[in-house]
Amino acid sequence: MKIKNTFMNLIGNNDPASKFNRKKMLTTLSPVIGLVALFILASSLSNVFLTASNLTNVLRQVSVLGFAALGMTIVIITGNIDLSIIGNVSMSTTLVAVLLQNGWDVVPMILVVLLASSTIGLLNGLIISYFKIESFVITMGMQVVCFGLSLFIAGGRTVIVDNLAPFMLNLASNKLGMIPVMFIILLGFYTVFYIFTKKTKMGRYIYALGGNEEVSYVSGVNVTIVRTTAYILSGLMAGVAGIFTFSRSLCGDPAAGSALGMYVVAAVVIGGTKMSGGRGSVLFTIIGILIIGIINNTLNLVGFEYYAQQIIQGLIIIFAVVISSKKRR
Amino acid sequence: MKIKNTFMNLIGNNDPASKFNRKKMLTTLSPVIGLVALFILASSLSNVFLTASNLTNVLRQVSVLGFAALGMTIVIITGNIDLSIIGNVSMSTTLVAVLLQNGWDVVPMILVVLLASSTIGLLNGLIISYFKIESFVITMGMQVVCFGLSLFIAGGRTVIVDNLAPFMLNLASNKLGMIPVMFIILLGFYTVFYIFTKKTKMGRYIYALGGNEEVSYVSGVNVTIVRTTAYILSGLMAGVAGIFTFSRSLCGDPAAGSALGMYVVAAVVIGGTKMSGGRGSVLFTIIGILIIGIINNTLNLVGFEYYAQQIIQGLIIIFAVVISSKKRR
Amino acid sequence: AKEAEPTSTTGEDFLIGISQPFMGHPIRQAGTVLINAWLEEHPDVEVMVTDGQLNAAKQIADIEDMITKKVDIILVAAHQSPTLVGVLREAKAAGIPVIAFDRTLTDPSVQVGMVVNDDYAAGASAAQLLVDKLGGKGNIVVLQGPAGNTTVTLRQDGFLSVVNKYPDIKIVDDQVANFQRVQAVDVFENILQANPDIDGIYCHNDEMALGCVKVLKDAGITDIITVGIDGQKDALEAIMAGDYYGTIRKVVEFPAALDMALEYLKTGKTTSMNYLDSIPITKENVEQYYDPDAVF
Amino acid sequence: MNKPMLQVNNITKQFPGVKALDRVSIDLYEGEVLCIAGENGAGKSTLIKILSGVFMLDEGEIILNDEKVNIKNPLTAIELGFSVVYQEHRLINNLTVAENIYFGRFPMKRGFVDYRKLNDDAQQILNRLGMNIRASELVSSLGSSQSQMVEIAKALSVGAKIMILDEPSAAITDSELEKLFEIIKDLKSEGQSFIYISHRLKELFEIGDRVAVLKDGKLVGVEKVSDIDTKKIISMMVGRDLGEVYRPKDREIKEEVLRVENLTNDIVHDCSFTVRAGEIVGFSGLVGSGRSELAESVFGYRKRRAGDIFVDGRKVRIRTPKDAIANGMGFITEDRKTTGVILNKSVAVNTTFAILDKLSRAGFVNTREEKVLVDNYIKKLKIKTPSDKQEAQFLSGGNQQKVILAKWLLTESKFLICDEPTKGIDVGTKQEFYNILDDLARQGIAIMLISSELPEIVGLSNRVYVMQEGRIVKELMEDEISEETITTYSMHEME
Ligand SMILES: Nc1ncnc2c1ncn2[C@@H]1O[C@H](COP(=O)(O)OP(=O)(O)OP(=O)(O)O)[C@@H](O)[C@H]1O
Ligand SMILES: Nc1ncnc2c1ncn2[C@@H]1O[C@H](COP(=O)(O)OP(=O)(O)OP(=O)(O)O)[C@@H](O)[C@H]1O
Ligand SMILES: [Mg+2]
Ligand SMILES: [Mg+2]
Repeated sequence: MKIKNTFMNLIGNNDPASKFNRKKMLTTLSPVIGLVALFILASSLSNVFLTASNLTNVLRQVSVLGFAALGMTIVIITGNIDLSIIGNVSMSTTLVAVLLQNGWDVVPMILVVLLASSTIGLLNGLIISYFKIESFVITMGMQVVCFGLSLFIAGGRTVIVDNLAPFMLNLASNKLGMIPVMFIILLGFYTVFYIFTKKTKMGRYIYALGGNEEVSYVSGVNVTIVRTTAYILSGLMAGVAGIFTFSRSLCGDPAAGSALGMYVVAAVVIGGTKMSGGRGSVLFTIIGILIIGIINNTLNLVGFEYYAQQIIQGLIIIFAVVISSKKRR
Repeated sequence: MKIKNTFMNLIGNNDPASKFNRKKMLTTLSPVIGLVALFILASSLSNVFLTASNLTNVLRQVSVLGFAALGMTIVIITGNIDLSIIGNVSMSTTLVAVLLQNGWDVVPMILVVLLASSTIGLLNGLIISYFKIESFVITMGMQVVCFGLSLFIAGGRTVIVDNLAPFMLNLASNKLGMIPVMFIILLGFYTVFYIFTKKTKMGRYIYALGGNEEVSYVSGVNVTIVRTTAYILSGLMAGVAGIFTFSRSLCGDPAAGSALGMYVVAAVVIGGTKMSGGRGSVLFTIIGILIIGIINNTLNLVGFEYYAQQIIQGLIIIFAVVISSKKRR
Repeated sequence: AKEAEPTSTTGEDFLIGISQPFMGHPIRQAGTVLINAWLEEHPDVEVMVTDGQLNAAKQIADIEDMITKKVDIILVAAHQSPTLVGVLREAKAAGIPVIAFDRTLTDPSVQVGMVVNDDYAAGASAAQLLVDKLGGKGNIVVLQGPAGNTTVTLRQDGFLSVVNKYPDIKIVDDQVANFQRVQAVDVFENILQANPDIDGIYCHNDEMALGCVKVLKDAGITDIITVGIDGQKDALEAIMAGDYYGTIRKVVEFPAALDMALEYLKTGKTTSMNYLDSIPITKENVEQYYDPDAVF
Repeated sequence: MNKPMLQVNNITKQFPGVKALDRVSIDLYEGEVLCIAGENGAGKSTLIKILSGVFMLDEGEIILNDEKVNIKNPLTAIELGFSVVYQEHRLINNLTVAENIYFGRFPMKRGFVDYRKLNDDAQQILNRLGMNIRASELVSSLGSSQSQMVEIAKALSVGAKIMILDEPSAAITDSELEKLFEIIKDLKSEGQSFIYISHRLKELFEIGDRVAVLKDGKLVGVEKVSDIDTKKIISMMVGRDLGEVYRPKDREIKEEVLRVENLTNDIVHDCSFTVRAGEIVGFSGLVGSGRSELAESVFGYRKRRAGDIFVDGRKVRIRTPKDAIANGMGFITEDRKTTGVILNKSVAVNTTFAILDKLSRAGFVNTREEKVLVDNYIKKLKIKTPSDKQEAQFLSGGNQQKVILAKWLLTESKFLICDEPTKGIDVGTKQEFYNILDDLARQGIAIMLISSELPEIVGLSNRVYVMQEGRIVKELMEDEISEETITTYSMHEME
């Protein structure tokens, strides 16, 4: 009972007694069930899948996506969307490369990158709040702006860095046992954000904004600040994702973010967060990124024809979303 | 006065007497104002812009986008989104090429292509309605599936057609005076869809679905049929867009649709249709596609640096959306 | 950039349209640098450069815009060659000459000249380089560029035309990494899991090859031969360092293409219709091609 | 009571096409309950929203404790000491009851929300209101009356100097209201002031000190409650006398139209009942007794686990509202916003939405015919709107409700379910609606009437079913129906 309670708390339900919750638990758990099913499928399709080194691989590969999806989850919980993330990741990646190339130290470099990426978030939040427009096209426009900026920063080419500090050199490859350090850092971020969204005042306002903006407003909450906070966090995470993207390839590719493409939103929704806002949990986004990571890993391991890979990937995403949703009526 | 009345009817407002409507007219008209402003800007930036041949160009360049955006408008009015369109356009384009290559006549080819593209819409509609899930990720997954299918159909490479029927050969280049026939066909489609959405029962249901799905359901409307109709129409228009994409390049590029990318949604929103559903008009999407077409055309004519082009393009999209929205509170 | 007069009135001022398929690749940026340098020396010429953003429709529109702007000549590197047939015929009909650079055109009748790299030959050379090093047998992996892309098709076909002649060469995996280094890292890590006994890698470009090289280095694997195409500067550096086996040199078509254009505009003729050579570069000859100040 | 704490001077508010308030001046004294009455669209909610910072006033001034204040947004209003229960439901569905009650004022401990204190405090308020729900429950699992009570709890918990209640009693029953009034009286004696809006005039006399009457945006007058009676208020509101509200019930009751047997699901248990042609059957019970859920289950809007439905003696399959409508049913739903009106569609579109089949030829809507029908109902139900093209969201709450009535009356169903049909509707229109219902019954329509307003049930019903916790516990025949009997059976403890 104690364990169940803790679990129910984890999934954001503080009321374990009621009948509704068993049903709710099941629907909240469905992403986990999907993950397990995919896990079994993957191991039966490829005997390499379950090897330790492959699993390490998967964890490393999902990390960048994980940072981006964390920010996206926060924004989606507010009932908005942030398509600028992938542009922002590109911009941050090239900025990392250019700063390092120009001999900056790691710490000031990180600070400047995060400042720049958060500024993009700040702008998103302010424009959307001030003009009261839908976030989709605004952040889409911002994505294009960011791509332009990253081409500008990189001077149109992949930026190569000559004398890399060991810290940056090993950031992606370091491991703690079998677990990549990147992934541990990712889990750290998720934990902090989880506590932030569930236990702090601002976190609750973020949920409330997605639930009913009007009520937040008439209850005296400054919705502009809440929304902008969410976007700043999302920008910040795009910056972190950019730093790790750099650490994976050790160069600044101005199109780096486009590899994330649609996976960011897909991971969030597969994790059970509703795009209509107000519902979901950052923790479950981890499930979402793992599902996506395993799909891509397995498709590579099994080595289907490329067109078949696309078809299978699309179908599995559809399937995963279907599983992680429940009937409303 | 007569003219004004007709106009008010056009934008769906039959009550010119009240003061309220003048304000409403202004906000509805803001995309038009945006278009005019852009027009003036473009002609001042480039003396070529206002030449007849350039305007013909722009009309031809926006047509494919126009077909895709028409379908998207209908879906967005229902409060959903259809990201599969760009995959569907790719699929349709390659299908046109492969069928013609295999010696099919134009009419049966068109029928089969439209059938295939509508089937994608049908599947979208049914999956979303049956499982009651958000359309974003489902249609995103379907986009990937369609892209896989188009690679499959094309055999992974651009399909070249040897002996093209004159009809297909001239479809894109034919003109009526200065107006490309493509664009006239586009206007025809917009007119039909405008009448359909504004005057028919199903059109009302489509708007109502976006306004409040529960009310539709309680009032005895089969919401599955309404939503699926919208998606079938969207798929159909993707097929038409595919046929015209082929006619523009006369070969089947399996990635053809990706050119539309984010422009489809942007055009719809710039035209004033709200992504929250229930509001907007297909007619104004024409303004949206023209704005996008003029931006791209002018950027080429003026010849900024490529990175500046991206930045400017993103900023103008943001600006256009800001203009075409109004403050809610 | 300032706008030029639509037509040259004095017969001295020229406007050259350059239709690039994409600007986000190092070779395109190198082109820009070389174009700008050339323009310094030719004050009577202006250029209109467009960015096809990796999509066919955008490139068609770009060329249409060049036609309406009445450029004097069009230089084009096709994103998807077949898609440009129609619009280039229109250019021809409008009296605008066309020169192909970097990539061949599907319908050569529209062009007055070309300065292109032969992607088919590059693929074949890369294959030969790899096969020779492997002694005609072994397991190889291929990383492709974006599916459906013409360059990809040619580099793949050229490659297969050689490899298919060697029955002991086995392609154990063939995946898409979209010409991107970051994606190649992910994809190749996975491939390496499933195929521990790889002998060689063929990548459609250096960017992806360098991604693979990084993965191999991280994994401490030294006995896998990596081959790519392009010969960009950091690829040559990796070859010198011994991390990367070899690549096929791709030549930036500028200023050659511009010279040819100007020649045509002034004389109505072009002197040569040449393929640039596909030269293999390995540790043996890398010094010869490495230039620390190169733009590419 | 010498100096008013709040003075509203000459306030004017213009909406496009409507002058919602026209130079209105009202005072509020410390420790008093000021009631505001007026027809639908008279401007009551607009006045409140100006005080609470949702709308900005066009002209006039607000003076609070001798100081002119500029209430530019809800936060200012809250800081100035206003707390409001709005007419439309305003809760955040995805948060818990406790979080909603203390929204914007969470108790904190070491930088984090102190959930223990939050839940305990909220539970105390709920208990004080006699509400049988847990503070940690999600609001989305509440019925609409329960969430209304939570809103009241939220406003009460603020302990604001001025509490404004805009139709808090719509769709809650007398026993809950009693609790609310007790609390108001307590707080009043501590010096708190109230502005109270209701269309149930009886309440004004129970709780109010003074009554202000608005008509068409103008103040008609302010009277001490002790100086006037219902009749006077009505004539101030409507401008004329209404006469008898309810007609005699001598309807001719014919064959059975609807029979429900053993209907069961998560909320409703084993319910059986019948409704006959020409009969109005009332359903009564406390908040949460499951009346709405029963209606929804009959109509196919809510899933049934067991039970049969017979229409005209034939067993029918009803799985969706569409099936119900095909079998001649109509359903005036309880919740305006979620199942009632399409807020961003016009009055006309909303009104004819359920009869588009009849109104179209070859798929095209006959707009000429539509306009005739809509205008007719705008007149008949006195829907206050600048035109039939006005979007529903710009109508006052009561006028939205009238649109819903019109929509379902137009369907000419042979069996009509009315769930709180007069919620938020002014007395004049209520009477008109009662007459329409009576006419329908006399034409042989069978009517199921759910209402929390007991006089309505008593005044209209031929029979009454009383519900408790999802079960029908008593059927009252016409001669047994009275407010006392209904209350007794609603409250009676089941063993
Ligand atoms: N946002 C708005 N835009 C336009 N008109 C409005 C708006 N809000 C209210 N109105 C109009 O102002 C008038 C007064 O509305 P208000 O909501 O104050 O009425 P009310 O007295 O509260 O009525 P009810 O008893 O029905 O709640 C109505 O005619 C209404 O149509
Ligand atoms: N959407 C829902 N999900 C879960 N439970 C619900 C839902 N709606 C209502 N309930 C439960 O159903 C019961 C009855 O709800 P409700 O208050 O609507 O009853 P009612 O008799 O119709 O009363 P009223 O008409 O006064 O609202 C309550 O216990 C409530 O918690
Ligand atoms: Mg009101
Ligand atoms: Mg009810």
